[in-house]
Amino acid sequence: MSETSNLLTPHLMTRDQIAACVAADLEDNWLVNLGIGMPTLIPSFIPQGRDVMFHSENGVVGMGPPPAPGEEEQDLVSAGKGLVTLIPGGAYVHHTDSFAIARGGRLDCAVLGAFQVAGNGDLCNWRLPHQKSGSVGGAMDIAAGAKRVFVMMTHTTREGDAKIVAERSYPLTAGGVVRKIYTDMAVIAVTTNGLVLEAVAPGLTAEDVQAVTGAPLDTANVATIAVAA
Amino acid sequence: MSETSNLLTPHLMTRDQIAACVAADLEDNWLVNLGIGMPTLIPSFIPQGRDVMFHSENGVVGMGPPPAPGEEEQDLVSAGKGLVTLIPGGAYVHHTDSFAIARGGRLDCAVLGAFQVAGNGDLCNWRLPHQKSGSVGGAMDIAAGAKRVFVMMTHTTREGDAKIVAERSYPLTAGGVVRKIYTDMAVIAVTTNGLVLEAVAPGLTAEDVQAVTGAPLDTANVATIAVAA
Amino acid sequence: MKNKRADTLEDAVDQVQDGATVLVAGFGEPGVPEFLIDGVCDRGVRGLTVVSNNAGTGRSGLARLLGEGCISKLICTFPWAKESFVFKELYDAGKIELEIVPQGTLAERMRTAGAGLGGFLTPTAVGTDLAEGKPVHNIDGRDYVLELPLRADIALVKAYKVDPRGNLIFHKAARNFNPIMAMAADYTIVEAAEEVALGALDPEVIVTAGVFVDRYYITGPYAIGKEKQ
Amino acid sequence: MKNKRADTLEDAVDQVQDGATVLVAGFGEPGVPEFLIDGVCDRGVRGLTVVSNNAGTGRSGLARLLGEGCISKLICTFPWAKESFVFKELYDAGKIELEIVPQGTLAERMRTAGAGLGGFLTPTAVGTDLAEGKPVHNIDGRDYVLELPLRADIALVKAYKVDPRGNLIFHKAARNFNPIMAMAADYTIVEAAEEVALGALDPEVIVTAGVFVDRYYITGPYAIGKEKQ
Repeated sequence: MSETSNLLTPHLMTRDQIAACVAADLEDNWLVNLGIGMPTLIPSFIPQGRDVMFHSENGVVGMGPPPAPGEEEQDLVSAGKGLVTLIPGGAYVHHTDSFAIARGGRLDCAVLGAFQVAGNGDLCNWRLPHQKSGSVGGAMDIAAGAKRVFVMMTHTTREGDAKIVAERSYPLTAGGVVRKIYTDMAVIAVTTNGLVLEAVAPGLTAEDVQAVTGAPLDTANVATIAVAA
Repeated sequence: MSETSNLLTPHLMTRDQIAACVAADLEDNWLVNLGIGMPTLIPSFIPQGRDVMFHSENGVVGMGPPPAPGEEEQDLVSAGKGLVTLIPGGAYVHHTDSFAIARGGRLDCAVLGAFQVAGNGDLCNWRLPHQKSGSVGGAMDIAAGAKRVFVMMTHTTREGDAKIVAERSYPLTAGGVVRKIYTDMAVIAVTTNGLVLEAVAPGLTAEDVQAVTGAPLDTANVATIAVAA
Repeated sequence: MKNKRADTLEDAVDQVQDGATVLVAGFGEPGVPEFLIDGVCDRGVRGLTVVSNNAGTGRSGLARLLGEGCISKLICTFPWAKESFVFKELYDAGKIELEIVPQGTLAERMRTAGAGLGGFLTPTAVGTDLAEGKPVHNIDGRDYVLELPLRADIALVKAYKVDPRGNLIFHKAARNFNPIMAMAADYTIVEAAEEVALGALDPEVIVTAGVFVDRYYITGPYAIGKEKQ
Repeated sequence: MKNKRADTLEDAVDQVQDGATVLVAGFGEPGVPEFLIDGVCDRGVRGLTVVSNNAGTGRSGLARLLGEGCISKLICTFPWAKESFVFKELYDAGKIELEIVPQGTLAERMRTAGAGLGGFLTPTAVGTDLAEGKPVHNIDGRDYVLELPLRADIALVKAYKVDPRGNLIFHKAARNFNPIMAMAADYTIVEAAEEVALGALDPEVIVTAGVFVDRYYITGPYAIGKEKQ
């Protein structure tokens, strides 16, 4: 998918481009959990030769890409219920062992979607305020347990409202856990001194990003994201 | 071993005879944990055709008898560290799963040794009062978790003091758990109405047993134990 | 040896009574005991509390049990999925009670019950709606929510192979909640694709020891979803 | 892929520092990582807190580590056995601190650490000396002791086979504490009899997933006790 496919909003990155940004930051030898939705695009963008292992909370340690045609295995699914494979050296575990991995500090990183992220790293991704109920799945356990949480999401809601805010107004998933935010406009680090705008999408300025962000951004040192042609 | 081998105390049952008494009370389809020492004699006395399965807390579910010569397996030991075997349909589990079985109500019975048993079923078997420390092993977990605890022991200390007492004076292992006591003199049930003398060894009277017991015994209905010739 | 095999589906589920708490394993489609669910459905029981990660798919399996009005309360992590439309209809009509539990907490609450423990402290859900009213303990500077055991009357489990003692192995990611739910119920019923002879399962690879299994039913060749057979 | 294999014993244990808390697996002789213990001994470290079910046998292994004065505190379930005479000498001379923990509680405290939990409630040891000073909670009419996680710097583990990702299988009752201790340490070191190729271990039968293993050392043909090789 190329950038130009996004005709109406030419300066926003595609989902694949965001996934490539996240993938570039996943380090060699990390064990990573990917939330359902956008984060599932990440594995195809892991640089060649880098060993990133994926954990799926339904008991798959070493989740591989979707199966080749004819090799589908109905009992081997991801947390998002899509068919996947197991890498050589992967293992199956039951649900409590899987969450022992998640809560026990063995996940070097979790990449999750979000409805809202606050300046202090509060993550809100399980229920919208107007909903009576939500689908929590493993989000609260994984967010509380991973060594670092990355968020991957669109920068604003469809209505153009800021999803990155000074203080959360949505129901909490886990407090103060988000380390980095990857959106279609920018890469933002969550630090003890507040949000730091690290990079913007090509064609955007720091001011463009600040304008649709509900919390002050430190813009002292902003790079431009290098996207694939 | 016959009764007459016990020349000095002719009316006391041998360890094998006590083991046979306990074995007779272990029911078909029970899962049973045996404490170290005397209770390990029990398996040879399980009546033919009765399916009693043994659990050893070091992760053996379905412990079988000691191996035949030449078939010893150094990695297959009982809780008492003696070489054992695994029955067909047995399984190995790790220590937390093994204690999940023990505490989780899956043990129909545990047969343990004791220093002292009180009239309310208090079990004392891990430390003598004059000792600074003791070896608890799995005794507290098993005693607290088994559906019923049987005690197998000599009726008195070597000095002739009562081991069955009105109130315990020894350090507690688990409170109110003992259901039945098998000694070289008698079989005693622990009930909500106190201790009931169910049976005495051949040649002994209820009075003989009461005389060396530190708690009142209900002697309304006492049988004589049938021992093997 | 106790005969745990049920020759008909009707016999397999004959212990499921009105008002029972029933654990239903599976995550997505893998590992869902679809035959047993149909058996429960056919019994026409009412007022069940069902514990399941998902809220049913399409109109078969758990969705059928929901649709036929057998369930009065669902304990679940991820109820709001497109394919769970039967549940949504019941919920919107006020015909079913819903309790949302984080996935790792749900698994751990069942393990806690199975392991004979009284509760556990988890960092999951601290400060969120899902921890409301639950005691919080600070241990070494971190807050934890006290969660209580979730014990059930019945567990419905899907396995790959079973032996006459009820020892189980599973298939890939269909393992998920199955071994945990098998531990957590007073009465565990298994559907397995294949029965193997006693001793045919390597004791090193058994995932669920037969001591946790009360009854099993053989479904024939393994498949995901009954319609695929 | 990260190289977890240490070619020398010296390399295998090079992360063990003075004052570390070290988990030493095994129950009796099966499953004791004798090579690694010797490696730690040879490093000449001091002031270790060691967690082990037993207190050493004869003069080799853990007994050697004790005898050479490397250990300042032992956390243990069964210290008083005839074969643990080295420990007894140190204890009687006031040269070592001892903490007695019930066996199921010891295993569960380590699992709790490994699973990222903050504590658990157990019926074990209620009302006994070993629960002194610990909070008691009444849940549904039964008393439970609150026990805290036991996390360590290092775990020394003995496995049967290992693959390059560190996936482990064990051998019969030598499994015991090994999988639990592997979860509970910041740095887990394994001695295994045999290294197999990536993918050679069936993912269904792996007991400890490689994500818990940091380093392994191959000892050659499996044996109990080094002297037997």
